[in-house]
Amino acid sequence: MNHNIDHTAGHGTDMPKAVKIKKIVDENYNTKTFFLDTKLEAVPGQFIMFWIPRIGEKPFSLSYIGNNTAITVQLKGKFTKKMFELSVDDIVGIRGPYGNGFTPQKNACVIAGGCGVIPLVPLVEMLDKPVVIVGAKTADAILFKERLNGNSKLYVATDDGSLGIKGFSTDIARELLKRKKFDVVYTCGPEMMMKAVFNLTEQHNIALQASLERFMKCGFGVCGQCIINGFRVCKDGPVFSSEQLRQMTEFGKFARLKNGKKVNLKEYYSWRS
Amino acid sequence: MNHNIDHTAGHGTDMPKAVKIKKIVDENYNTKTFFLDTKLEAVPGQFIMFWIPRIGEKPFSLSYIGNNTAITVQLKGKFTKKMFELSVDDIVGIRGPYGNGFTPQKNACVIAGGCGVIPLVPLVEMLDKPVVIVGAKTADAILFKERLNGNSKLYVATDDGSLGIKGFSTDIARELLKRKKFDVVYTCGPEMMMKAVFNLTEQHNIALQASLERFMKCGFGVCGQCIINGFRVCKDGPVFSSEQLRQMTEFGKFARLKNGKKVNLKEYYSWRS
Amino acid sequence: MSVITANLKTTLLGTELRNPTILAAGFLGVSAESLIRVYENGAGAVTTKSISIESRNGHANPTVLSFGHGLINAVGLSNPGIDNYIEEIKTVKEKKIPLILNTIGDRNEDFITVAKLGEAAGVDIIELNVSCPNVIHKKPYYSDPELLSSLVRNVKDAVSIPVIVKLSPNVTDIKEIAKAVEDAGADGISAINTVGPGMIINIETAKPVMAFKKGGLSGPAIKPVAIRCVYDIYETVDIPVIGIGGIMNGKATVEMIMAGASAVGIGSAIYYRGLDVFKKISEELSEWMDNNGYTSIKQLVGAAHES
Amino acid sequence: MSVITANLKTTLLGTELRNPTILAAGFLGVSAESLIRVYENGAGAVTTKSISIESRNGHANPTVLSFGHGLINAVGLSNPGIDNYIEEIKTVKEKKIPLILNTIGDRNEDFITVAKLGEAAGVDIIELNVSCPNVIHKKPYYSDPELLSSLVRNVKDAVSIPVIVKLSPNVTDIKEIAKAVEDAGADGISAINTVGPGMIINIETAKPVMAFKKGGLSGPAIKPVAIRCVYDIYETVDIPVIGIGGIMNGKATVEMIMAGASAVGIGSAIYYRGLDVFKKISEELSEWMDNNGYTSIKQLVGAAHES
Ligand SMILES: Cc1cc2nc3c(=O)[nH]c(=O)nc-3n(C[C@H](O)[C@H](O)[C@H](O)COP(=O)(O)OP(=O)(O)OC[C@H]3O[C@@H](n4cnc5c(N)ncnc54)[C@H](O)[C@@H]3O)c2cc1C
Ligand SMILES: Cc1cc2nc3c(=O)[nH]c(=O)nc-3n(C[C@H](O)[C@H](O)[C@H](O)COP(=O)(O)OP(=O)(O)OC[C@H]3O[C@@H](n4cnc5c(N)ncnc54)[C@H](O)[C@@H]3O)c2cc1C
Ligand SMILES: Cc1cc2nc3c(=O)[nH]c(=O)nc-3n(C[C@H](O)[C@H](O)[C@H](O)COP(=O)(O)O)c2cc1C
Ligand SMILES: Cc1cc2nc3c(=O)[nH]c(=O)nc-3n(C[C@H](O)[C@H](O)[C@H](O)COP(=O)(O)O)c2cc1C
Ligand code: FES
Ligand code: FES
Repeated sequence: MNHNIDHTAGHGTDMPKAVKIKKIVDENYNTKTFFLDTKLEAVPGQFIMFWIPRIGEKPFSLSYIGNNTAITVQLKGKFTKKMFELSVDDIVGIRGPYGNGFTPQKNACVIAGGCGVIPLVPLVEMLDKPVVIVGAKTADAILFKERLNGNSKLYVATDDGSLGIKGFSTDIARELLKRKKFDVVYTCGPEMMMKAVFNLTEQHNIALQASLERFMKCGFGVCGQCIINGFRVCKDGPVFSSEQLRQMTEFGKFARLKNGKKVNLKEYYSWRS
Repeated sequence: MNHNIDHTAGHGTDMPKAVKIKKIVDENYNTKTFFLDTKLEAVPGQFIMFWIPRIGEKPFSLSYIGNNTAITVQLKGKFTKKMFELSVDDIVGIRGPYGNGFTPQKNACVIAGGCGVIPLVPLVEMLDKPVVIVGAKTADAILFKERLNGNSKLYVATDDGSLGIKGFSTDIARELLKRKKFDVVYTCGPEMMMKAVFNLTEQHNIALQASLERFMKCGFGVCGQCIINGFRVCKDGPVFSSEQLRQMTEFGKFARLKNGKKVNLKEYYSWRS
Repeated sequence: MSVITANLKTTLLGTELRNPTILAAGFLGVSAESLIRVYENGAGAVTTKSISIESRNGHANPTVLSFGHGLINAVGLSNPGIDNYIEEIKTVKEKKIPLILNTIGDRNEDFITVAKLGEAAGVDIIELNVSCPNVIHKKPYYSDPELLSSLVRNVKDAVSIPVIVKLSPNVTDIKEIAKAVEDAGADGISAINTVGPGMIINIETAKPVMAFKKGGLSGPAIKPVAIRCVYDIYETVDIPVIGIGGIMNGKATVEMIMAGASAVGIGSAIYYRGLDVFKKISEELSEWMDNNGYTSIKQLVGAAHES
Repeated sequence: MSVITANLKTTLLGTELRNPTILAAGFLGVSAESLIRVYENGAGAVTTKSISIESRNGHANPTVLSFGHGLINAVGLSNPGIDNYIEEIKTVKEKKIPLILNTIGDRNEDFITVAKLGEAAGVDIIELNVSCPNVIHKKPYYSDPELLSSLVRNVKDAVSIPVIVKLSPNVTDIKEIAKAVEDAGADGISAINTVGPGMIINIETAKPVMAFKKGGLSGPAIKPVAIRCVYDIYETVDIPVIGIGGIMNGKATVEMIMAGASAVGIGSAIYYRGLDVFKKISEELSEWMDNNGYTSIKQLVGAAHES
């Protein structure tokens, strides 16, 4: 028996760890960032499971990594509503970080849609002068403009033209990829948008890293809830390569409800509301 | 989760580990040494629990440590009889090493009685020119004469005078301690002999390290079976200091049967026969 | 080492398995492709999640956590219902993968319906998961030998493929249950389902962590209980046993088979050692058998029992 | 940190404890001096080994092993019999150490005799260990509420010191048992005894390792089961509960008390953290309470239950 280690703790403890909410920042009308009183070793694209006692637990990407640990949350439904009722000093539980995260590479283009920008900001900050394309409904809805502007060339698209071009981020990407050769594209956003980005990168023969989303339970690859074709989003992803995406007949088409039933994305998104 | 360690093994596994008997040496008419196909990190005076499947499990001191791992066993009763029926290549189970062992010091006198020599030989080999006194019934019964002779000055006492002086090892010790100042005395043997040695070292104000014996169950300090006064022979011992021995009103007087009943040493020794 | 390479092939109730490792129910059993991936990673057979007639949403999150010595789960038997699952079964069977359909229900008829549809879709074996507490009678199936016997008899009458019953360790006398199950005509037994249940309380918030508060324990912590149950069952019945619970490596597999299992179910090990744990365990098993002079699984089955 | 230092004092059935850690039965309980040493190492109270009328030798070795996630034991309730143990009790009580006498028997009368002699010798509390399987009726006490009720009533009639019952987790419904015990007049409940039993097979020799083949599990592996049992019992009865099972540190102590325990039993932690684990746990408990704004044990008891 080695007396230097804690023999009683066991291994691989994936249990919500209590953390205090240190600071809450309103990013816009429906988005808040929760800074947590903890330090996690993580890479951009990884996520944590965020637990509110007796309420529930859901996955959220890390929006700040390093000296700060934070998640940024868009108000969508039941659980995020409860999150928005949380105050500084409240105690919640987190476990993780989980998933693989993005692999930073040179000469990159980052394409974000809506709250898909969240896992991408820490990546952008880490990349060497990437080109960043952000799309959102309105100028207000664009998250982390300053952080994105820092070391990258930033293109913006809004549905209403209130900032940047009027249109989708994919409209900008389509033009840009014609003119400029990138070694890698990173994307996160609505799945239909990512599907469009995938079609573009396939056409231009560029490596893609896309961060997918599915309803999760365990978060560590055993329950099978988050499956997309044979891949576990929580463990094999959430970031997938072009090669993996090619094998995913369900990508952009189907997802599974909490009971495991395979439905089209529209039904999947409406189920929880 | 750290993927470099075995997350499934758990900690502090004290379970008989299968080992092959590599060699069996007849030391004398009623004593055999069992060399085991394993390497243990151990110090002289530590013991292992030796398991024969479906037969039982008992503690035995290591008689060889380092490149060889061996125990040396005197035929006494039911369990040692079964041990004597074992052959080379048989598989048995061992766990340990357990207990504290001796602390080697300079200018030492080692006093052994009968099979008490067993845990003391590896110690003698480690000490710097110790004086060794061995007592046994007959010349035949003296174990490990060569190993003891190696780097030490050896005195022998036999009950019948067939080797060395006729008398007890304590007779030699009594004379020697008068003439020569030692910094430490090590002893193992029949408890009455050790009690006599303790009286001598107390009289001469010399630090004693005595290896005691009690019936054991767990071997790692939880069950309380091997208790002598407040001390656990398996965990706090088997080697005890003069200071500890002074607190032991039961030393040389009482021991506990398997059911925990405190009896005098005579009844204790006759219980198992 | 030795030049012989042990043969891991084994036959379970007429189904040939390339090795004795079986994916346990509730792990990655949501989709056909996920079951196929497990098979590609070395499993000898795979088990579906527990399937009922109607779809079930299961419990709220957290549903699956790990506590350092195993997993704790209260997934709540979420499943899409047999009608939505038929396609998954067919897709798995197109690949000729040995498949066990794990079934749940509130009444005998529920199990029968699911089992019949499963049989028609091509599954090899029906597993009755009777550890589900919501049943018509007050007493749950798993601890009531009579209730259980009637269930087994009814399902056996309804299908012609083998039927096995998955037992809970959380009973006073598992031998009594095993005997009842055999007498009622079951073709095999799988054991064990999760232990406890257990509970974890987060002390900073003074709240149970699982949404359902309690959850069953699996993984390394429960292996000794699983070994004992399988040992007891093997002493009591003659039908084959699938040994499940805390199997993490080749040696644990040997231990379980020596206790009396004809094949082993593996679940939580995926958490500790990855999806390819089936391949790893098969290799470890084969290596151990080579080094210890065993050439077939049969030689190991029940070897720890006094002859 | 905070300047307040939490008060660990607590009262258990009229006995004042300096802290809520109690040595669990079967650990180091062979001799008075060994119990005294445990007390000197920080325990709030100590429990004897299980004592019967006649002496018992218990099972052959191996009797106590560790399997990596806890201990497994089949000591077999070895003890010198109450007559030989009276001296030990008196020696402990001379030091005014809070002492629980754990009793076993085959019939109600056995428990009564031991309890009365213990009371006369000065013990503070009688604990009935009913997990012992050898009893007059076919069904053991621990799983039969009626048998258990009669035992509790009989012992309560015979002694005037508090009587608590130690429950086994290996039953289908521990709430039912707890209720029966309370209704019969027990003053408290301790839970849990060991889980399983379990079995370990040495695969190289194909033999169960324990001489008794099976053994009960304790230590970290069983904590979630213990927490759940205490939580369930607390929901069911109003008498105080001693929470036992897998308590390794201050945080686990908090968890157990929040589940509903008024004090905690500690055994296997001695293996993992040494004899002074009682001191260590008390310090950790006190520090945690300070940091989290609790000033007394009472505030923690049952805190995890919905109000
Ligand atoms: C790996 C991963 C990382 C994630 N990171 C973040 C993050 O950084 N920030 C964040 O806000 N959320 C993130 N999510 C999504 C998050 O976990 C929740 O699913 C989401 O917040 C909705 O929760 P809810 O309970 O409030 O809404 P629900 O009550 O579940 O749903 C309400 C409405 O929102 C819509 N909706 C729900 N989830 C999604 C979705 N994922 N995409 C599109 N529409 C949806 C539904 O159509 C529904 O109408 C992530 C998910 C995954 C799997
Ligand atoms: C820490 C420790 C180290 C030990 N090291 C060794 C060792 O290196 N070699 C070795 O041979 N034994 C050693 N022993 C003793 C050993 O564990 C057994 O107790 C002993 O071998 C007798 O076992 P048995 O079952 O054959 O005899 P039993 O059936 O138990 O007894 C048979 C007869 O032997 C006598 N007897 C039994 N044990 C002892 C004893 N310890 N001292 C004196 N008489 C006794 C009894 O009086 C009885 O008449 C050690 C014990 C301890 C606690
Ligand atoms: C997350 C999870 C889900 C489970 N779901 C089911 C299930 O649906 N049906 C079932 O019979 N057993 C289920 N079980 C029990 C397992 O099949 C298995 O009996 C148990 O986990 C012990 O094996 P293990 O230690 O290898 O995990 C589940 C276990 C876990 C951990
Ligand atoms: C070696 C050993 C001996 C035990 N002996 C007894 C006993 O005699 N009577 C009893 O009621 N419980 C006995 N138990 C059970 C413990 O008192 C306790 O309930 C169990 O070990 C769980 O607590 P832990 O995890 O802190 O060890 C024993 C446990 C062990 C490991
Ligand atoms: S959430 Fe369980 S496998 Fe991904
Ligand atoms: S043998 Fe168990 S305490 Fe020493």
